[in-house]
Amino acid sequence: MTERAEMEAAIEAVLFVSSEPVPRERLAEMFDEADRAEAAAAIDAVVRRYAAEGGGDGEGGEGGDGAGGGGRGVFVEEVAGGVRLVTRPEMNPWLRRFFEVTGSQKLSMAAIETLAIIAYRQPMTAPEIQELRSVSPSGVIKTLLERRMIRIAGRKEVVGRPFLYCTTREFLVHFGLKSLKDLPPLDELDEALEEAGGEIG
Amino acid sequence: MTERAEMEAAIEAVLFVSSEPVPRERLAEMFDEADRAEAAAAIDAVVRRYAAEGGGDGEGGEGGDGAGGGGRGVFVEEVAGGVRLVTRPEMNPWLRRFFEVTGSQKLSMAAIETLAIIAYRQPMTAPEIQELRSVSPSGVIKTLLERRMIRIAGRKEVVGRPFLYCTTREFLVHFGLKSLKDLPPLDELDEALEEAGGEIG
Amino acid sequence: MNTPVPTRGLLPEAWRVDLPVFEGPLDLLLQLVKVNKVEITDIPVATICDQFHAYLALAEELDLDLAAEYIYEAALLIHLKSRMLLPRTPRAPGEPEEDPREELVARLLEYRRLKEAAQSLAEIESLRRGIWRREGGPPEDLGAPAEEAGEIDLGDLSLYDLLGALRGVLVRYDKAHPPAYHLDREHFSVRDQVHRLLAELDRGRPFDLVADLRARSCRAEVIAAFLAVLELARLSLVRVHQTEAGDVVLYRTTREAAGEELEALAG
Repeated sequence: MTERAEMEAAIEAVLFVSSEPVPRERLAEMFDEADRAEAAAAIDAVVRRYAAEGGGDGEGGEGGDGAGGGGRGVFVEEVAGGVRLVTRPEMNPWLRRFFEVTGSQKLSMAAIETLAIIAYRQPMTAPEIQELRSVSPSGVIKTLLERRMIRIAGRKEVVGRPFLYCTTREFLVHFGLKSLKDLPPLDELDEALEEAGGEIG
Repeated sequence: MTERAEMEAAIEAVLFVSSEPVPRERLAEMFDEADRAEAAAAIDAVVRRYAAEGGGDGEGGEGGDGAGGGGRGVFVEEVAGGVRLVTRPEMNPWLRRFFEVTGSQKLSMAAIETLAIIAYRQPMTAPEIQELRSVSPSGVIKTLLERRMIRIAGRKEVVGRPFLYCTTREFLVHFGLKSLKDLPPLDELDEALEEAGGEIG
Repeated sequence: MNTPVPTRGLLPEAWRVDLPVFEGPLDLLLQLVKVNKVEITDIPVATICDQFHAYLALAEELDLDLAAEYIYEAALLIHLKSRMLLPRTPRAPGEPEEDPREELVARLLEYRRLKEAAQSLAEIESLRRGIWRREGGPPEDLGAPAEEAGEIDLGDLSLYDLLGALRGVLVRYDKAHPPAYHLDREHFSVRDQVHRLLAELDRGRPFDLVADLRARSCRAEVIAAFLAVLELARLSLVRVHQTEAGDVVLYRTTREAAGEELEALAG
């Protein structure tokens, strides 16, 4: 039987040291069978702890231990079937200034178009993608394979037996999606986009 | 002029990202001259934020509104070189447990190369693999056997009668292949990715 | 049929100053639909076709390297334009007559949907580019697996990784074991080269050795051919002569090759 506070501490520590998203079940498995329900609640508590916005709104009774009030630079994001601790996107300018980093490589529009086609219609072959975009995707597919956004998922049983491509877990992480179901629906894009933006902020 | 909450968030983000201790002055230097005194106070606030002890005051809210009070798994450590965010030593048993339970699914480059050699040249013996990689493959062969990517398929009738290794059904399933014949030849992918890049003139 | 020479005057004012670059012919078509303020479902084919060609002409003038797909699409448009002029045959009594634009419309609508999806992904990406992870991996002294460069989670391992790994092994192996030419003899035997050279020489034309060696497909074949020349000279079947210009010329001697001499050559 583990104390609730101890549970939360353990969960926070694990999230802190893990660089990959950790599935909630794996976090819960650290604790005894009997504690699993409590563990789930503890995970939620840690997620909410980091979700507290800067400016100390709401968390009124909290001033005492110095935990609330101050702005948060990190948050727990739900992505690719797990949770992970990362910096809030708004911190980017500060981090770049501190670590003296310039520009990270962004996917080209051609790459994102091809990626979108694969994401929504997977598995897809290169000829099928070419059909949709009217542009040969071969160079772009190579980039996407190298960036680990897509993977080869077998061959299609048609003439030429072309490779089939699917998106990867890295794709989900890159775009902050919990799963493929989380992709913005093709028809309600504007709505979904607002949601995705809100989730990050 | 930077808001105090923003300062604390930036400091937290930098401490989170950095694996090395950060001198307090370097943290303060992120901000304008005029803000330095405030920055020093902000650093202290972040340190205090993480100093909140686990078993402490917050326990009361068991309903789990998660707004702090829960145990902390990380803290800001003052070391010679400055301050850094690390897991609390008491968390070590939990971390050990977590990594024990989950194990690693990571394959080293050596393991991936060995798997590639076996896949394309099977059946292969350890000495033959060593000839190609000039490194003894015994450790990675064990890993690949444990991961059920390869299996022992008999012995080769040469001096020492070494084991012969082949890939498994799981290997095919993992890579979405119907049979080994579906493995792409070394240059097929290059061709698939480079052809059809037709340009004018 | 007569296609009018497209002029840049057909293009929107802004494009004449700063020609935009598109993701492909469909992207260009979508933009033309947009600037002309027409419906995708009711495209004025002649206008759009002329503007498409005007864009291509201007792009060529500006040395923009447009992919062949643009040319293909341009041809499709001309074909469509001509079909629009033909009388249409009704599909069946009572049904609406066929619109030759149907296929183009379907492609454009589909592409527009995916383009919108891509744009939303791009926006998500630019929001998320500001997210940083913690440096350094999990602590190894706590039983966390050691992190090393290039390692990949088994779940994420793909055929592409496997191929890359195999290529890496082979490149390193080749570097450590520079190919000795005897390995290549399987493909390019000295004997074959002797026969080839004799056949060439028997045509009676002056034979430029350097040019011939340059025409070989790879180094292994060059080596085999060169060894063949040495063998032929040793057997006095050819004479090697260097001209004043520096060319190396082979001449056939009058000696006839004995079968066994050639058979004895390295296979």
